Amino acid sequence: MFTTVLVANRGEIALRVLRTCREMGIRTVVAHSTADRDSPAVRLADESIQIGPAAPRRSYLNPAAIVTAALQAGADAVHPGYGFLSESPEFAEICQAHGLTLIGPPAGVIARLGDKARAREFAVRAGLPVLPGGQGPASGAAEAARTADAVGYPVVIKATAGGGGRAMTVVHEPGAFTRAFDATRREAVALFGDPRVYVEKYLDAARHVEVQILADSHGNVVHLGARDCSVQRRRQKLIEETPPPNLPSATIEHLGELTVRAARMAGYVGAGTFEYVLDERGACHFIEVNCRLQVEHPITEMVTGIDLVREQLRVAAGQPLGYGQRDIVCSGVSIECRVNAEDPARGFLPTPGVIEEFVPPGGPFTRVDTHVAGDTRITADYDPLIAKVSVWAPDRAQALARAHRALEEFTIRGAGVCTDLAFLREVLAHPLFRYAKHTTSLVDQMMSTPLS
Amino acid sequence: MFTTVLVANRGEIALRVLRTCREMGIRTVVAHSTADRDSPAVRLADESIQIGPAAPRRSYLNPAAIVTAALQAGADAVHPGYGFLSESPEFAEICQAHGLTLIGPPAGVIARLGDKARAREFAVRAGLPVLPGGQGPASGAAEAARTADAVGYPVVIKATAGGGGRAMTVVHEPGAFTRAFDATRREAVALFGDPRVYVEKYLDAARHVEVQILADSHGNVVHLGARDCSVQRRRQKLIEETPPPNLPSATIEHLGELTVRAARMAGYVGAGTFEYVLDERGACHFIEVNCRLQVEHPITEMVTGIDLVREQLRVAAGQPLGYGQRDIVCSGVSIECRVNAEDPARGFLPTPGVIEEFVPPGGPFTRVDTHVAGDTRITADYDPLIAKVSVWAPDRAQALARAHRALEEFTIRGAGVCTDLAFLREVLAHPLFRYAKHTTSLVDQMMSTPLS
Amino acid sequence: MTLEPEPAGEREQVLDWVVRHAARLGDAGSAPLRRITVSTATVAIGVEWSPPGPPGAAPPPTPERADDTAADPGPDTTLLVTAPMVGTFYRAQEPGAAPFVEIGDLVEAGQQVGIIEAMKLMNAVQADRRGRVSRIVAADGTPVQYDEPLLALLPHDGH
Amino acid sequence: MTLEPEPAGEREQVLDWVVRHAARLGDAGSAPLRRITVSTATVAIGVEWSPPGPPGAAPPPTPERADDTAADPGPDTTLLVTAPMVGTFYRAQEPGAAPFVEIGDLVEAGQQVGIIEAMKLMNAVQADRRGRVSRIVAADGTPVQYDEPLLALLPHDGH
Repeated sequence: MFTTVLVANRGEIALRVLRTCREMGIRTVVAHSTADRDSPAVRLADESIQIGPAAPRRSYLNPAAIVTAALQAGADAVHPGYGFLSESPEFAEICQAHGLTLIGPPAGVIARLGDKARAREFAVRAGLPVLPGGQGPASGAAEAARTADAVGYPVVIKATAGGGGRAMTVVHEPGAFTRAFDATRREAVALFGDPRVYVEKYLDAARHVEVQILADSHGNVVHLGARDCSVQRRRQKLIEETPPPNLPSATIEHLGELTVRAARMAGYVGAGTFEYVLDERGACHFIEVNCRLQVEHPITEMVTGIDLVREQLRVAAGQPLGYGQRDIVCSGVSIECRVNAEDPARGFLPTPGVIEEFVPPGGPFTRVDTHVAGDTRITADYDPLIAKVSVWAPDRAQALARAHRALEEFTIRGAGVCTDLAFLREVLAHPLFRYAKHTTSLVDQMMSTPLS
Repeated sequence: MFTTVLVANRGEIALRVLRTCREMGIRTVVAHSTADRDSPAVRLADESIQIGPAAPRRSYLNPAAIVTAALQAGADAVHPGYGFLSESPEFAEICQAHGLTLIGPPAGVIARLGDKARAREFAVRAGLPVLPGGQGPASGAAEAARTADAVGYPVVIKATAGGGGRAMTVVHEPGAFTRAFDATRREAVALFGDPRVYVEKYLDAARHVEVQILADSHGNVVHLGARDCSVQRRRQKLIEETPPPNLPSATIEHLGELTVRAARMAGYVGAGTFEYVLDERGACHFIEVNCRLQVEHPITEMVTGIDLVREQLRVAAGQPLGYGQRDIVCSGVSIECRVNAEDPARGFLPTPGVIEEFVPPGGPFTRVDTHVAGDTRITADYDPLIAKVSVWAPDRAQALARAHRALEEFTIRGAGVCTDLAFLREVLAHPLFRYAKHTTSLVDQMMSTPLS
Repeated sequence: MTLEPEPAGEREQVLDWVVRHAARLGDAGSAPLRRITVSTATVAIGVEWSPPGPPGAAPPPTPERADDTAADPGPDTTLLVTAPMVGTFYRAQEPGAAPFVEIGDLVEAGQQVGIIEAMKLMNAVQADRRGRVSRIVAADGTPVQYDEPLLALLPHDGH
Repeated sequence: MTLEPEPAGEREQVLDWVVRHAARLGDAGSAPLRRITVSTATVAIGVEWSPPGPPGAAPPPTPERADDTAADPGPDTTLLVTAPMVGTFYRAQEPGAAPFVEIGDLVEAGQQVGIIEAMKLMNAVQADRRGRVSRIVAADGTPVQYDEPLLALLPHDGH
């Protein structure tokens, strides 16, 4: 096992990784920007190294700074968390070149699966169902438009290097195609330095379902069930749930088996997520792979009892998985709500500021992952995530009631700081959500109906 | 189900009960003293009623005030929590006489099992193993001394109306018996208004193990495994663990079955705990019954997934238990640490004061039950419990590491306030505890060895 | 101010403290002072200001009627008779009977001014000290909590 | 003071602010002021006082040597050259070579005063403005974090 792990992230996920390292007796070094100098992860770490200013480009997205810090601290491994450099094949290669183990899949796997067009080609070979679309990146607007015509509108134009819902444009009719194509290419260059885009059928009313896998370097791959992540705002998840409601367990099991087979074929090692959309008839289509820990991993931990970060560290250290597929029993229902510093009434605009009063919920089957305490500054430099509230219960009705109760007792107060707490409760109470008839369009539907 | 439940308690347990009521859609009224006017339970309740001054005798121990408040608020049930009036058969009768359901066993059952001498007689009839001792209360010092001689020293003299480790005297040799007998009688009169005492064999190096049961009014009784509560200071529990470590699962299962049979024979309804001591050879002896929810119930919830307060409410409302014995699967290991405002270096003397900074631990499989936030006053009027930190893990080693990590990240700061956080970590790290060779004398052993 | 028995000396000290500091405390809040709670022995002091907006059922800082002409010691010294227990407040011995006290009445220390009924037991509420009734705060037959104000008195130490 | 480019006007304003307020801030803490951090754009201001007890490796508020006789603008204006990145600080171009600067040297804005090595890349550290070296804070060959003080300069605006 590793002696020292450098945590190359911030916020709740830095704390999350640090906690498991602590429990495993691994020394932790937290690399942080000037803005996070006084964060709880820095306070709790065995050592901390300031790697740059608040701007991520010069700190959490700066491979040289992170690797230098890791070498300075004598770390033998780096945990990238989620976001930032967690899915950068270049960063994985740099770590390897400097004798550092990056906790995640091998660089080659990230490169292959992180490129959306290549991942789609791989999925076809691996026998995963995909949405109709072009074969690889479009060579030009005309060819892409022909693909769009062939699959039928609406379509989505996506950057092959994209992620996080950015550089993605939905086109509803042929007349708008060329302009959207050019705009997406420009955005792809600006955001990812890579102009390649591809075209795929777009599902208006879809459910977003993902399968969590764990794989070791000895060829063992298991899945830990599926999560429904259909409640999204601006293509970013707000509420996640496992198991996906209203989905036959045979469907989940089948999707799990398909995913395990594909992951094995890809030579996957570590924790990973295969994302799918389900159309109105319940048919699944592969979308992409996330080669890292997900924000929403706690709900999988709650139904399986498995510490995913622990398994990540174990397999990165070359140990075999601690669980075979038969050892993994998913019991009950778990729901995560993302509490963000943002204003739902103003298009979920982030509302940075200082949180003065902060009393998280507690009690039975309620887990809070947060880096916030009283007097914490939420800056505009980073994601506005304040806390993840995850609950577990034997069935969905109790889990919904518990989530509602937990959100209700959460006190967050600070000048200028808005949160989505009230909005999350509205989602939990929404009939479409209650009856599990919701799709990724739920939030838009709610926002287009004025609050009474 | 009930419409409105009055919570006749304070601190973390008031919040605990309120949370489940909320989740079940039951209106909550919190009865509180002037000292608890600004507590979170009062803030979160649908209604609150101030029932008296800080002194428990005139508030939480005042049946008239509580029943009047319940009637004023239109409550149909009263949840007594633990301590205070939770095991008072008189209070149970008063509630019944005023048309209020007391969430707990029937008054007659409390009367029969709450009296220690009568409970011992019952246990003998129910086939539970008991320690050698007198038949019922001692008629006088001479008879009691003969009992002591017969069972062999050391012996313990206990008030039949006793509880919480008070009015209990351990006698190591015959010369000290008469004086101890008289002192215990005086203490029993002073504390419980009842001079009756009885004599029982005392085990110096014993483990304290208890079985959690649930029973409904339809004759169904189940057990939810056992808890080890051997880590005690001044006969009060500090750390609890389930399942009891180093105890064969067949022993636990056998004890569970014996307990279920006895509870059924007693006509038990509700949640209850049968307490046992285990001698060095692993033989079990019945000690007493707690006719209420225990402080340490969260660890049973964590290994079974069952919300004990929910089941309490269901069976009190006349519904059948939601679980049969076969539905109850205990998985993994759970440990609770009681974080108290007290100074271990000064005999665990309570240290009241104002808590200024309070950052509870979070993260995977970590539950915190607390009524404290920043700027909470811990008064000398009540128990010094600040928070219960409960963790779960697949095995004991991981659970210990997790508990240690959670305690380590707990920040509690306030002028004059000491906590037992560091001492709890010392217990977790103690070799006797690590190897599960500890008995109820562990804390004394640790205190008699000066800290290095 | 409750009917909790306290050493007289301590009580006097605390009252003195409240009188001396009330005005200063009043200035500290944006709204008028609503309540000062002082518990002795444990020394818990609570100061509560009125919520902004129209005043509710809270006792006013000044008496509504100025018919107490004899040695009015000023509004700051208004004393409240509070509920010694949770229950139902009655102003009279039985339905239809005359109330124990009315506004303007002079009451002696220890004189009964009302009843709190709790679990069918009628508990006498007594004035803590001599004074003239300046306001009836709790209505007849209403449920009251522990320590809730029932009547306001203006202290009256003359003859 | 970092090498992060900033509009010159804003930087001047901020420096001016720090000079004017440093003394007052120093009085506010029970221990001597240790560090004032000012970030612009987001306007994050951090003020840090020394921990009580013997001073550690923190830069002293006054220069150790008073050999800078020309137009000393006072101790409050000491400027720090800080690490522009995490890495290893070297004072000379190569092992055995003369250091880029020594105490007492006058350096010009933009003049190289050291090297930060990160991942085998040698990055020049330059003085942000003209000044006389009053203290070497970071030792040769030591690992430094981002924004850690390397040298102290006394501003020198004369000829």
